[in-house]
Amino acid sequence: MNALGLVLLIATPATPLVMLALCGSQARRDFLSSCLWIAPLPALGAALMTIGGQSSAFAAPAIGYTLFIDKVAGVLLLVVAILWIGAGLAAARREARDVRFSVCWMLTMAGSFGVFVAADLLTFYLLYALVSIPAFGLIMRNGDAASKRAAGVYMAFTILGEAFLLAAFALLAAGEPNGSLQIHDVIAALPGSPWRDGALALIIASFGLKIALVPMHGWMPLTYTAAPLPAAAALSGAAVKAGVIGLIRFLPFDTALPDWGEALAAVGFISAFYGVAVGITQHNLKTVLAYSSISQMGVIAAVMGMGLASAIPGTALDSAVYAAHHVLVKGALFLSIGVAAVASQKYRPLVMWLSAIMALSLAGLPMTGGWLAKLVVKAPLGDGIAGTLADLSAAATTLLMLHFLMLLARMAQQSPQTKTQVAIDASWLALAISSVVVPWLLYPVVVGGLGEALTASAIFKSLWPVLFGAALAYGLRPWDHRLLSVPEGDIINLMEAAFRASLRLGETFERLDLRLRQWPAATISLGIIALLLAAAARASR
Amino acid sequence: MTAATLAGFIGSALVGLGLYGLITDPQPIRKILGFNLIGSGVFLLFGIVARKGAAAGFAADPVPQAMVITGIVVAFSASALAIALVLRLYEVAGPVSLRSEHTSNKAEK
Amino acid sequence: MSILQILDIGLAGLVLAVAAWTVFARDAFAAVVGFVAYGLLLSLVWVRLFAVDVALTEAAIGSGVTGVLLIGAAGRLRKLEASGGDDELPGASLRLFAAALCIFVTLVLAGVVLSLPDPGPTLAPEAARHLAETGLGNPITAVLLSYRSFDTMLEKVVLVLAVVGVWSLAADQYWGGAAGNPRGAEPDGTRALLAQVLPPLGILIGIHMVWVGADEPGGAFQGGAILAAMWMITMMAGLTEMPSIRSRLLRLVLVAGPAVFVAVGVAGVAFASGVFAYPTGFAKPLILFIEAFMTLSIAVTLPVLVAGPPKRLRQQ
Amino acid sequence: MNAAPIASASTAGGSLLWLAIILPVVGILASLLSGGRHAERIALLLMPTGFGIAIAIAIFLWRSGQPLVYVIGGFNPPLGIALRADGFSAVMLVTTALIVAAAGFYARAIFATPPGITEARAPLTFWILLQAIWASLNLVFLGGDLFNLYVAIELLTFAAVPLVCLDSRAETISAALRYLLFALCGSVFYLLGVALLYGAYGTLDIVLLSDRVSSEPVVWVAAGLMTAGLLAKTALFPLHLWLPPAHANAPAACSAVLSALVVKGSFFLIVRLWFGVLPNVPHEAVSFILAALGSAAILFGSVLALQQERLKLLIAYSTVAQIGYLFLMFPLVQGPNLWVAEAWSGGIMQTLSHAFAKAAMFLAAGLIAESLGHDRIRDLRGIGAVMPMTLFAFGLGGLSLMGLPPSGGFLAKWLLLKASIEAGRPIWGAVMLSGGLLAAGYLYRVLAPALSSDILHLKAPPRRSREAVALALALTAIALGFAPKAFFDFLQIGRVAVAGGSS
Repeated sequence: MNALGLVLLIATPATPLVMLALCGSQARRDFLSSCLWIAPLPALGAALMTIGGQSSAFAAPAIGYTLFIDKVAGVLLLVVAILWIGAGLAAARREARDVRFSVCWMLTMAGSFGVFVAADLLTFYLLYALVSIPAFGLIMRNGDAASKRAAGVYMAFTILGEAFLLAAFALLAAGEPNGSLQIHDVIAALPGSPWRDGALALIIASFGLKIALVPMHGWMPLTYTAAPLPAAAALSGAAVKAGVIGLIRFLPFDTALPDWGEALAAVGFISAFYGVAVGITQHNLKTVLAYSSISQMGVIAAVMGMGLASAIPGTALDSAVYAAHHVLVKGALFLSIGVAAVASQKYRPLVMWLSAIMALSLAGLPMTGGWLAKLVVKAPLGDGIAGTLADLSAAATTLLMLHFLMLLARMAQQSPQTKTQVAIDASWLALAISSVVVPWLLYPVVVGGLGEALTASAIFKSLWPVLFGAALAYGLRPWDHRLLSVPEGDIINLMEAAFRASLRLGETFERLDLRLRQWPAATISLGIIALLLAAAARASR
Repeated sequence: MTAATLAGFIGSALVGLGLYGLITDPQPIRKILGFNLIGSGVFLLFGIVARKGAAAGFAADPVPQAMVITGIVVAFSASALAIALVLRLYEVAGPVSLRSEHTSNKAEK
Repeated sequence: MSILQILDIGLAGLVLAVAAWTVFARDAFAAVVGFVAYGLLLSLVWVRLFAVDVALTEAAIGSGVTGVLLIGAAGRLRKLEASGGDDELPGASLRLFAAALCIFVTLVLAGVVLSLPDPGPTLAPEAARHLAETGLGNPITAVLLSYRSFDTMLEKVVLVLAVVGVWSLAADQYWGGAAGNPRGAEPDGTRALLAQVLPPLGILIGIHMVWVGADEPGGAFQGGAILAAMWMITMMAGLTEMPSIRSRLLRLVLVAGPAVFVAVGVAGVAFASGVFAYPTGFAKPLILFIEAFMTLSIAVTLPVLVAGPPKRLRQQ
Repeated sequence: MNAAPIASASTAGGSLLWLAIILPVVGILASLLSGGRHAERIALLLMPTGFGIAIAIAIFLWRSGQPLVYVIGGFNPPLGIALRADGFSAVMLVTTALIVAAAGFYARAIFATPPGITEARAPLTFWILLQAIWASLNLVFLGGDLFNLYVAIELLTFAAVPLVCLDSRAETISAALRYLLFALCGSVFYLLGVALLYGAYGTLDIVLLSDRVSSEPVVWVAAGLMTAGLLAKTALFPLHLWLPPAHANAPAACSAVLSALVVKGSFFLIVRLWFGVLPNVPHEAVSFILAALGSAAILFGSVLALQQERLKLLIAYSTVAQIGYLFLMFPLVQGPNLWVAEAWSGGIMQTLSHAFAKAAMFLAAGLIAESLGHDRIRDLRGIGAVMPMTLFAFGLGGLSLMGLPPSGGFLAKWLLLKASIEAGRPIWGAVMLSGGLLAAGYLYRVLAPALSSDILHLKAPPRRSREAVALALALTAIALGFAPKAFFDFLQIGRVAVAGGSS
């Protein structure tokens, strides 16, 4: 550890907050918008140092906040920082005029970086709340009824997730015999903890909610559809990874837990296919990408589940690399929607081709970043049923991505011819190119040589799911418009109805309260409580 | 039965009576009476405690007696404030009782 | 069973009967009158408990001044009640339940009280042991003004707060005015005569009570209450009237008791062993000094509380 | 059992204890005597001094690590009265000094004597009674004698009630009357218990009593009566009839003090009773009842807060709910277990953070009501754009209520949650978590529309300094979330080990 590493580590989550504080006064509003893309730079630096072999730790014992960064976090932090820069550039022009938006952006960013470097439970919880809650303001940006609804639903899920997580952390902390709150210690103690199962259930529930595992996925399509594009890019690419790092950090991969692992994998695969199944019925580009995120996050959950089931070494890093690929691609694809809508005739092929590469990269098209990512998770998934399911999910993703590309092409053709917006173009282009390049740069450093993966048979093996998916897409074309029309967020509508029904309980409570607050009732309660307490004191012996 | 035991009974019964009045009487002034009855019952209990503590040539323990004197003055102050509130309430709002909730939850300014 | 015991039981029955009357009487005014009678009977019970100081306090304040306060209020409320109101009793089942609860509470209390040790633990010997230090003869005065003088001082502050609270219920336009009827509003022969004869006597008795309170039953509370009663009588007769609440003198008298108490108490830091301690040998004179001011304050505070918030602007 | 040595002699720094009480008492008397504008000046002058005394007490306590004691008049208990300060009292003293001063500073705009008038009713009453609340709370936190504490809670009631109806509207007078009568019921129950304890043990000194009491009928009945009486004054569900109308209709500065501090006074005494007077009386079942009532309070208060249409009523019902949290510490603070210290710290942290957060929220709500002329929640759309600082203060307070980090409310919840798990009673932890969810619900009802981009016109913009007061209180609630370990050590000073189940 050296001084620079330490400074960068602290600066990673602190820079957005400090910059925000500096912009406190109205006069520096313009500065605030450039902060959107400057603030991620220390995180980028810290990530690069870590990937280069440097790990850092920081502790502020007086207030109990501790940070550390390792390779797993470094990989994710690197791409997340790049995405925040790109999305920040995209947001700086238009969205940042709204101060509330910029403030929420900076807070979400601080949390998004922070969760990767938090070393203890309380720091993690704080930063996790930061990446989750202020995002409300990003979703609300448009201010219409749909975004209000989406923001409300998002908030409900987020707060529920926070409650689950707090309970999980309390169980983790209680299970650590020495009173340490370091994530490292509590997870080491977890397999032997009396509250192991409760803690694992709550961890999976809270982070599963964040990465939108079925059936806790309904908020995601609503949210991404309602948010402005740069916000959707940042949320889908970066903020969601808080859930991924959560699972990576808090699942005890060193101990084989077959039941929990297989359960998680099952939920993961269900999500992977469910996301595609509903996604292909959607006609809004943002919604389609949101369902693709549900599907991709399902695959990551499946990878971690299989790793957990048999304590496969390296699962954490493998999942991180897989997730890292999703960060840039998904972020850039969201921005593609905006770019394609305004791209002039001249640029349209570029937009379409780059988008196609990124989309199929998600499906694991050979020689793309997604292909590398899928190579990495081969180990945890194995060749058994999980491996087959993973291949099938790649095929399904191909199907969904072709659906997306078709919609994108259709939109680009229908959109009126206007001049391109340069800012969007540049940031999008940079992001898109890095989504292609970065995995290739990262792979040799983090994983090692490609060697046998580059043989023809291996490449074909990874190609068939894509071909199969493409064939499927072709086959399904005639039914394109006859598919069921599923409302975005599917089961969220049922949940909302149930929630509204439960609100009626409040009136019952109100009537009861009015009765209890009558004078005779209250004084009688006083007498009864006195006697009850006396009786209880007697009974306590 | 000594006077102290008897006073203990009276005290307990006064608390019960006062409590009943406090619970059921709808008029605020009657509630104040009920409160005073409970209060005097409690003071009587202090009284028998004092009486049982007769020692050192004193017919009763002086400490609880002093407490009762303090308590009587406090109870008087409480009654005075409560009466003033009742009268002011009548002035402002006309006859009211505490039984019905005076302001509904949804009342708006 | 001795005669005394029979009398005791008779007295107990009477007290309870009158107490029940105050709870169950139909008319609020009748209930209040019952309460005054109840207070007087209760002071007899206190005498039987050998607590003469308490009996005097109960008669003077618990029954007397509280009685004037309640009767006055009940009278005014009776005038207003003609306009109606929702004074219905709660339902029969609720009353039955309340009655059962109250009887149960009574039984529990009685059971516990009877189980108290007899002779019980006592601080009487402790109080007696330190009595010489105070130079007083009445241990209750010693408790009130020496051992636990902190309580007594704070209780004086309670009175001050009650005055502030009562005054705060004035209508804004009458702030600075006075409570009660203006002088001479209700000329009344007998009252006026009574008001001329009684006060000199009462003042003497009151002062005497404070003075002997050092050694015998009596003290600032009882004496102050008698002085207060005298003032109230002259006010009712229209001979004197409530001063304006903004009167500097009135306020000075109101706070004099607690202020002197605090001042002497704090002076204990410099001149004695600590706060609220008296210098050796000076305890009695200092206590009498405090009591004098306390009496004055009580004599004014009680009528001010009875009179209620200012209701008119005082003619200058 | 009784680990702490029984201190019955005045300790170093003990003189500060009586000073903390006498100073505001002198202020009350001087204010009444000099009247008019002087009352305000005296109050505002004494507040920094009082804060200094509270801090000094904390410093002495921290240095010695033992409770501070002062024996009044040189008469040792049981005959005399002692004042004692432990860690809990010290933090409450400081909190009280801060919040009272904040409320006073905030109220200067409303309770200034109008020019051209020598004295006005509401200002004089307010400034005197604010000092009275301060004096009586200090006495509550320091009193070492149960009868002395009776006088303290009566003082507190007398100070609090008239503040409710300073504006002389029928509904506030009715609320004040209910409050007074119910509080008087509570005090008389408390006094009844005091009589029984004296009859049984011949002393009312807390430390002496704790040595003498044993688990026997008179103690059960006395404890039941005293606890119930204090619960009535704390407005724990279902004894909350008086709280919503009183707290919601009082002037904002008064509501802040009432909700933040006054209900905590009687809560403090319940803690004193069970952990100071009765540490050797097992009370698992009692704790269970208290925690069950607390849970019901959380559920009821929160759901009713969700139903309210007025902002101040919403906050008042939120107080009903938050009071419930305080009682969840009872089943966890028993026995010689490791988690006891955590639960104790958590309970105190909840008391403190709620005090600051709630005071901030009431002050902010008061500013909103003044600037808009109403406090209907449905008409608050866009308030965030026109009163950002006020809404920020409100939101930060809400953050602490929800138990989100970083805030004192979060730390309190975390400690209590952890203790509930370690104690093998996760049910109380679950209650806390669901309470947090409901709190998020009712705060969302206010914050989401407030943050919308609708255009709202103010009748008059709020004064910056008053907004700053609300914000400062809210920031304090947040800052508590960064409390270092030393702070929790401080809270343990003077805590008595409590008998009870080792399960």
